[in-house]
Amino acid sequence: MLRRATLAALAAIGITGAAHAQTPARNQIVVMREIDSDRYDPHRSTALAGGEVMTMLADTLVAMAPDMRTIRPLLAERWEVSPDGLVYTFHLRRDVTFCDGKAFTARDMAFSLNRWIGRTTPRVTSPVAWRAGDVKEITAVDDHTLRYELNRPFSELLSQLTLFFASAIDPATVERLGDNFGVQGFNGTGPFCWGSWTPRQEMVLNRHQAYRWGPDFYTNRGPAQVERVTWRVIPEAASRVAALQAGQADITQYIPPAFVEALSRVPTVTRHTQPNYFWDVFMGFKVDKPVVNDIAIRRAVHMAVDRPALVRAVWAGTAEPARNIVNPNAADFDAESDRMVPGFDRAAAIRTLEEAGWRPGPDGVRVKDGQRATFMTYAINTLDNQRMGEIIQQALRQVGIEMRIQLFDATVAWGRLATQEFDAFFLSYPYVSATDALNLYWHSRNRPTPNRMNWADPQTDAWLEAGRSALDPAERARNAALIQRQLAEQAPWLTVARTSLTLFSSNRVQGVRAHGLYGAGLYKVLDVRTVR
Amino acid sequence: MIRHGVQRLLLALPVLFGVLLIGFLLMQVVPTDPATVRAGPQATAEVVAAIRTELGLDEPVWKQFFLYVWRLAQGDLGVSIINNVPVSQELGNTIGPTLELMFAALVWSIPLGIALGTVAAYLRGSFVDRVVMAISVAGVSVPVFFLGLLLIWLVGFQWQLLPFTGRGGPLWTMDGLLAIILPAITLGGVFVGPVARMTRSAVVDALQAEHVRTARAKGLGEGAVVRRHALRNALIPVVTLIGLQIGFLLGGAVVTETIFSWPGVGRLAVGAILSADFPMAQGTIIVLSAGFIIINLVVDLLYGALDPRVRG
Amino acid sequence: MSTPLLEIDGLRTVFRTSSGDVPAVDGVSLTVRRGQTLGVVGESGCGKSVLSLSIMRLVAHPGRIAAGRVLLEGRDLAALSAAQMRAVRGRDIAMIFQEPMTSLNPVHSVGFQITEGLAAHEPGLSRAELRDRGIEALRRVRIPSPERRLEEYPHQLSGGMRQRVMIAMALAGSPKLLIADEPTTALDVTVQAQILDLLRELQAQMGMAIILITHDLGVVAEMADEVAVMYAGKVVERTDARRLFDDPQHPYTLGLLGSIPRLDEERENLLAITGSVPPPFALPPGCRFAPRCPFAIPACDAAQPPLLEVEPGHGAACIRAPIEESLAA
Amino acid sequence: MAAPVKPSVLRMLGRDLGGALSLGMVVLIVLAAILAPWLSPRDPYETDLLAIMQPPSAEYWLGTDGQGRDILARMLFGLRVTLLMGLASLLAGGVLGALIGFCAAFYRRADGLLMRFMDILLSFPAILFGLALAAIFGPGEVSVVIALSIATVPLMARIVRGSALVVMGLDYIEAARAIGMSDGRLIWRHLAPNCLSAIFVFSTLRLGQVILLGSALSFLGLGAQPPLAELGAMAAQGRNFLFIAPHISVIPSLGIFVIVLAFNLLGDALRDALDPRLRI
Repeated sequence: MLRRATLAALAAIGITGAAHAQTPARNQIVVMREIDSDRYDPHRSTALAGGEVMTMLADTLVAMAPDMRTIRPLLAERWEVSPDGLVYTFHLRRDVTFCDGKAFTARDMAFSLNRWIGRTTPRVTSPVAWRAGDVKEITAVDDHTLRYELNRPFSELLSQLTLFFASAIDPATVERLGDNFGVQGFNGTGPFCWGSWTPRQEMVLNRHQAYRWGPDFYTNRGPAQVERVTWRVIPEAASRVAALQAGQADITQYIPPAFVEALSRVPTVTRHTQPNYFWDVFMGFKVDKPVVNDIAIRRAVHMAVDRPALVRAVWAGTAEPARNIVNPNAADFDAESDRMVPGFDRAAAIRTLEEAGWRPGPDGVRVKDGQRATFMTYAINTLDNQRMGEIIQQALRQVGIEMRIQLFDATVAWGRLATQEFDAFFLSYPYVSATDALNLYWHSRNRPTPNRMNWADPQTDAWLEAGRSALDPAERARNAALIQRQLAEQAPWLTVARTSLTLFSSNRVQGVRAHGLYGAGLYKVLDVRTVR
Repeated sequence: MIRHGVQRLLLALPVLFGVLLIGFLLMQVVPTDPATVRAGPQATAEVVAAIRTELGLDEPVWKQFFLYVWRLAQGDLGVSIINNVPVSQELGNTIGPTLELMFAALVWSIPLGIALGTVAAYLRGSFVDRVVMAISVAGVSVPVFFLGLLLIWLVGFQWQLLPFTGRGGPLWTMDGLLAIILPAITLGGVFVGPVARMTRSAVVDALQAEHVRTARAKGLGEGAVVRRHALRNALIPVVTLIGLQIGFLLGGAVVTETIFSWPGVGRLAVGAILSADFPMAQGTIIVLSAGFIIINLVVDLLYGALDPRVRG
Repeated sequence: MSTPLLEIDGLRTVFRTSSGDVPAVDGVSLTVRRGQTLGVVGESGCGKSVLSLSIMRLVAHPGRIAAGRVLLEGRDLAALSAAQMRAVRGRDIAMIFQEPMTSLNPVHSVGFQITEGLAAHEPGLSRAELRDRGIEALRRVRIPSPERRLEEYPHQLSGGMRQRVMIAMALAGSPKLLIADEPTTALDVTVQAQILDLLRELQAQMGMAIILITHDLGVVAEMADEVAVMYAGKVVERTDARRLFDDPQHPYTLGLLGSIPRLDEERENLLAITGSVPPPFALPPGCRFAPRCPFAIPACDAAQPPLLEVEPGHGAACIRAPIEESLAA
Repeated sequence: MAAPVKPSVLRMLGRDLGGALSLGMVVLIVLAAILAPWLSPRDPYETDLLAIMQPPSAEYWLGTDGQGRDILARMLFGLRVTLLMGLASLLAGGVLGALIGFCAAFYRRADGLLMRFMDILLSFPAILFGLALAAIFGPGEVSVVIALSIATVPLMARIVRGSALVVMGLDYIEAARAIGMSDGRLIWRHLAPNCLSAIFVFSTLRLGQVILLGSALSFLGLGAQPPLAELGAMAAQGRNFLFIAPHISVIPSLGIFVIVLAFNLLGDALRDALDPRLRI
């Protein structure tokens, strides 16, 4: 009833159109998002909020096609891999320049990749250096040839090299700005150049006029059609929805699920979806902290939360409820482990707790050996996290577990999530395959971040290593399956939802295509142009 | 006049000092160590120590304070922990929009409030008076965000009349003007009530003054009597009270800026506090307080201009 | 001496209260002749100030004129429109008040306040002409260096100066009638005399009539040609100044006179007035002075005595008048 | 000297329509807050995932919020939190402010210093205290209460000092001192009762303002934290669904408006009844 009325209202508005001013200028687009990044340095920032801007500011050796499988040339026009899978030789384009006009060389690329893996001075340690594989050496053979040598084969290297962490940046600018690289300026080879940044408000990018080397899945390979892209932070979901409808902004992927269906029916707005998209929302437990170190508690949490109902309430049809850690559509997904993950069964949850010795306390919270069943959860302050948190909190209260929640502004949250102050946390993350996902979170080497679960299991590490360096895909899948089953049984995290990428654009712009690499909806925006 | 000004200025100094001190102490008791925050989660102890020295955090507190005031006097408010941008630069970017918003809110609400209050005072006890007083007590009681949300919902969303996210540009452009209307109505809306209330009671008092009777005995028209002899005198207390209410307006500005994504100091302050950017938070608080003091000073001077007894 | 300048006939001014209309001025009739001074005397609260405000039609809400006529050169002021009445104020009738500090607006300069009324009545005057008129007005009231004073503010002036400014302001429009409501009460004695001298002098110069409202019989003796004595909203005795002092006919007047210490005469039974003025909402049915009157007889409580001529040109509202005869009787 | 709050005040309030109405409203609000557990149709934290964002209906009188919680229940319990926060800050700030005000009026030598200090406090708008304290202690109800208490101190001090000074000028204080009455006793017996009506009127009006400020801080995310039912925080949460289900934020906002309005009207009526000359 309510929904129908809302739809009617939204549709009516759409028909009358957004007549009033404040439309962005011609050839300029405004992209809205919910949060800002703390900085824009590809090697010091892992947030989507950073990545979505950096994919425009910088390029990588290779590009990921929208099917999320095919690797296409970008800065490298071609490459060879040695038969043992250890040496990659990239032949770089000769016409590439940085935003400041300087020519781009293999030395710049080598510097950037070495900086990623912490082999430059001053040393920068990217939290995701492991994504580069077990690197022996990255060197520039000549101005246009790059040699990437591994100690062990890494089956996923090319996919990893499409991510913004592997971006090419200008060594001179890095040296000049020091700590302020990506804060006060940037110099890359991307289709757009750093204009100005007002943290938590606006990031302005200007067209890179010399850009001609866009990936071949774009009709226009450069320069970009629009002269300026303004990334505007609008924390209020409702304001983003309205601004899009009113034509005050052009594109956003941050539309709360509750609005997606209604907004899709507004004629002045176009919806773009990307089916090849793996971005999961989960709740992780620090397995070495009191209360949540008890497998009974963790399994009880799984059984207490009605994930399908929760996902329906929070994501309103734009996400699927999850069970296993890995999306069933992703490579190396293990169906058996999906069945092993405990599902919603409140009675079973209570039984599990009782059997483990957690007895109801005077205030309804269970107690075991003088320890109350209470734990602290940290998360970024977003609407979804707020709502999910409150629903889980209530669900746990009904089985006698107290969950406290502390939400942090995005700029602080990453710092707080790197500490050991909390017991559980909500995050969401993108991945390309099961091996990718498992490597990210479960290797003991990746503690304290991104392995915030403090999961340190030699067996897991061994399986991960084996899978990573396997040259045979079946061998890789077998190892991945073993880890998935282990985690299903141990329940160190609760996968809540599998989100989908939905991008909305106003009819003022055309040529929008949802991409979704590492969650970034827009990628290079080369084909986007304004029609008014 | 000049003496009065200098006197007020001298009186404002200890207040300003107090503001600085409180602002400084507030940040001293913050449980989070700025150096650790700035160094980032992966920093080694040496890096943290180096940053501590760089920030002067190893000095005794009193020395840190004077260091701080000294830097402040040179316009150096420190550097944001989040993005290393000088706080003064960020404040420079945001102070304009905030002043713009305050101006746009005051430019209609004060005249309207004064007009309503004067009419109510003149027609004291009448139906008009009751209506004005009802409006003003409602104005004093309404949460800023309620007014803002209603305007966004109805004017912005349902009727699609005006934009309500962000600043459209400088005020002299069409976009800038349109974008400021709803925020200015919101912020000004909660100010009309108090101004009308204060004006009414001041004008009621002034109307009873004997010089008003003198003015009437001179054969002046009612308009001139009310304007020159009641309102003109009532403005003296009204201006003072409006000055005192500016703090109230600042609070409203913080909420208004947040609701309308207005890129001002208030929104910067909330953002800085939520992201534990202490130098930025400190800077915004000092600037907002200093602004408050300056406004009060201006009001004091205006008081002098309005009241010849003070001038002499 | 055809028509008198001002003729008040049966003026009744009431105040609306929660217990009905209360009269402050109750059926007062008076005449003022051109160039002459009428003194109105009475204790505070007797309605003399309300009377003066009623003439100007400046009685504030909740008061209003309920009955009677105020004829200025035959024109009924009570029947004028608000705009017509404004034209009368300041030009035909001007007024000065008791408290020169509060009666001047502290936020406007002396010059502005003096010329403001002129500008209202003669819109054609230029700035320079207004200034000249202002200077002239100040000079008339003997204020030294008027050019400079014009720029000053009331708080910069002494009490006497302020009252001179008030007078200058009132006389700037050359009125035919000046109502002076206790013009010297707030001033100290030496200044009082100066102001009274000034008023007399100006009256002679400009030929205006004055209604002098005061509680001070000394001032009346010095200034007035005719005197009306008011008690509880009514005129109880009316005659010329000489006769009032020589031959008072109303017991209240006697009382007032008695309360002036006299050096030339020893009086055994000094007629001091006991009790206090009855509040306007609790007036006795008969003679309003009866409860305090040493000569009261039962008949006094029966009906209000009308103002009757005891002799030509001398009226008194007392059934026992003339007093000497009744005392003798 | 009897306390000036006598039954006659109630009678006077009763005679004034606005006063009677506002008194009735305040009584209803307070009763609703006290009786929340008994009045509430269901648990304010219970989420019904099958009934999210429901408009007001026979089952949910005020509808449900984004998590399927009953808004009526949350309003009733939120009223408690909102009122308690207001009362706590008024009490803490008021007591301290009154003490400072008495001291300033009584010990004239301390007056200048104390009042200058109060001026400095006044230079910090309340919302800035809220921001600063949220930075120090982290966002939460405690920060808000402390901030609003501090902001109330100088106001109360000024009011009390003003009323106390009037009494201090009277002869009998000198007389009482002369007969050797102790300072504390003098303040308690003579100064305090005379300031009571001013304190009473100020407190009523201030309670409205404090609630308004507190809800604004909660709305900004610096006060009460979700899922705690607090009206400002509820309005903030509902803001996200403003265009889909406006009642989620409009109802709590309206609630705050009504509460503050009731206290402001009552304060005005009290002032008119107790002392029309008070300028608060």
